[in-house]
Amino acid sequence: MQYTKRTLMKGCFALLAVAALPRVLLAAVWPEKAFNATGMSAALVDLFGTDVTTATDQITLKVPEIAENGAVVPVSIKTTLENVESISILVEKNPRPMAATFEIPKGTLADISSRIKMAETSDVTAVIKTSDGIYSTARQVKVTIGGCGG
Amino acid sequence: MASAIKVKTKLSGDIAEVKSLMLHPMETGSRKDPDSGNVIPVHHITQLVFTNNGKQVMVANFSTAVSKNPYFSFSFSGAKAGDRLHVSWVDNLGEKAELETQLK
Amino acid sequence: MSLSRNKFIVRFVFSALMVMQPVLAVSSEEPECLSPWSGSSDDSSETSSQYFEQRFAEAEQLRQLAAKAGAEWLKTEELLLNSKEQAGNGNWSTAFQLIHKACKQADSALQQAEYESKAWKHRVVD
Amino acid sequence: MIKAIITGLIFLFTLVVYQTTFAGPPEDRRAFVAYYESRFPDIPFAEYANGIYAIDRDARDQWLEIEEFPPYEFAIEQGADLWQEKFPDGKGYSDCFKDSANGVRQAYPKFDPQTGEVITLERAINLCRNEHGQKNLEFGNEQMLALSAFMAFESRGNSINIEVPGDDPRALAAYEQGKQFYYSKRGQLNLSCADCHVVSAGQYVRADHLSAGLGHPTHFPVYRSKFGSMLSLHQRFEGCIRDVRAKPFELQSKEYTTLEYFLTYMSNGLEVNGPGARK
Repeated sequence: MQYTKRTLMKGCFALLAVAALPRVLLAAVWPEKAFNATGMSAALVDLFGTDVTTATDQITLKVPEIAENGAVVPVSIKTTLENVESISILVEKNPRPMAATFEIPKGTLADISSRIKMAETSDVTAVIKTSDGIYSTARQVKVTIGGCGG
Repeated sequence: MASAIKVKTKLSGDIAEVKSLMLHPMETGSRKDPDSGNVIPVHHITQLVFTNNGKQVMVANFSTAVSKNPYFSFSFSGAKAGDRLHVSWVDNLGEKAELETQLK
Repeated sequence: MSLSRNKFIVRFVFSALMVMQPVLAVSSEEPECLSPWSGSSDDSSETSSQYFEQRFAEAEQLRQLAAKAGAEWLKTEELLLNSKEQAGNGNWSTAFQLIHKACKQADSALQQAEYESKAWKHRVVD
Repeated sequence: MIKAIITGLIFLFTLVVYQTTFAGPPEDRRAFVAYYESRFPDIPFAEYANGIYAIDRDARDQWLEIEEFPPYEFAIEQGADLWQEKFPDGKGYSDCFKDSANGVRQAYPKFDPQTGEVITLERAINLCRNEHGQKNLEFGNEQMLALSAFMAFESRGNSINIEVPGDDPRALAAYEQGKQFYYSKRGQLNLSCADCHVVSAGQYVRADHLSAGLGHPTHFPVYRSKFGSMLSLHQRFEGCIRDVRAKPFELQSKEYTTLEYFLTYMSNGLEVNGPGARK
């Protein structure tokens, strides 16, 4: 209960802050429910209304085979699919799988890179929403217990 | 004071490649302070917005699973030298930062 | 009859050893803290406390020697601090075990330092 | 005639004995480099400046991704700001560090013939501050790390050039102390620096590859993803010492300073490429 209240309040702050930024007029609402979902399926349903995605090889998902450090895993996603509306990164074994989602307006290329945290070895899934469907591709990233490091 | 956002851009034809780096702890809310043993409250960027000459070119929504000092890069078309690229982020505590740069 | 006499002798030797303890500690080659505590842990706390202080001091001295040689191990000091805490709570048997552990660590560290003072030369890449 | 030949032979013999028993720093370094050359024949000398990423190809790709926009850029920027600041007497860091416009990192640690001590870059920063009436920065403090990151950045591409003046026994003694430290086993795990980074370089320690000792000091300070902050070479030493389960020494202690002196000398000729990014 307390948790919900707190997150709700934070949501409000975030909204206020967005509203306060003069240049950011059209920023969409941060998809809180999808981000808080504790399972892949729920996260997808919250974001897209369905957890059914079409597997495709038209998405290039670049992730390391073995993460050097689970706290900083480089991820790059691009696609040859047309009319892309959004790109999302999900990590199945993370406590909350939805890591990030990017809205792609017309004119913006479906080609993004970021760095994410992974709690353990898991599939990393790139989900791309286009005007005619939801597509995905996944690759496993191994997260090991380090030795001494760097 | 150093800015909390760094941006590098590269124009090739009308395509601008944008690389950005944010100074932010991205606390998950499940980490404990090694000294006090108290849980460090969740603190993360929620939204990162890019506009070019006022037109929105990217909205990135982040969870706590984006790494500390987040990195994000993307490209957009229809860009030309002299365009004003504006970057801003807000976090779950209402903190924010912004930066404007010219494409070249 | 003979049993009680044996018992008496054991007691006598034991208390004699106890009295001589400080002398033995100085004169013997090996610090006592290197051997596990063999006394009974239900000794009156006064006796245990006396032994504890003695063995603690020995172990601490060894630790300081190891530190001086630049060879102290990571957890030796922590073991000693924990032993103090356990002793404070009257957990004598645990306290003595911890001292013994710390003492062995400090002793090993010293041996390591002594050995290494010559041995390192043979490892130099040439 | 015979006397002259005998004298000559004795002289030659002494020379040979001297060379083999008292191998000086240059001989040490040549042997150190040759060891890695024969151990990893495919790795060019200059690559060792990249530390573990010279050896571990898989990790290298991820490192290159981080280098696309490395988080240490914030530290460089902060360091550049600090560098510009003037002390109350109107002087700045550039007044202490001669030729700082071209970078000075490659010359540190530096033997100071006046005091007979080895001066690390961090200590030199503090000496500069003291000279102008400023308090020391704590070693390992954010500002110190930022300043040294900036100074490393300004020195990128310069070849490391540490001098151990052969005519000063104090310099040689410091070098020898560092060398002894490097090759001495310590801690509960009974491991020396060399056990991991010379003998076992390239092999696994749990899930990590061990980096080569050659090139270790070229890229510090580093941004450690693990901590999300900058880390000095001495803090890295501290981590290693703890990893072998020995009690770490103070930052800038004689132990770490002489170790850095020896280790950096071993990397002479490699390029400064700090600050770096590490896992």
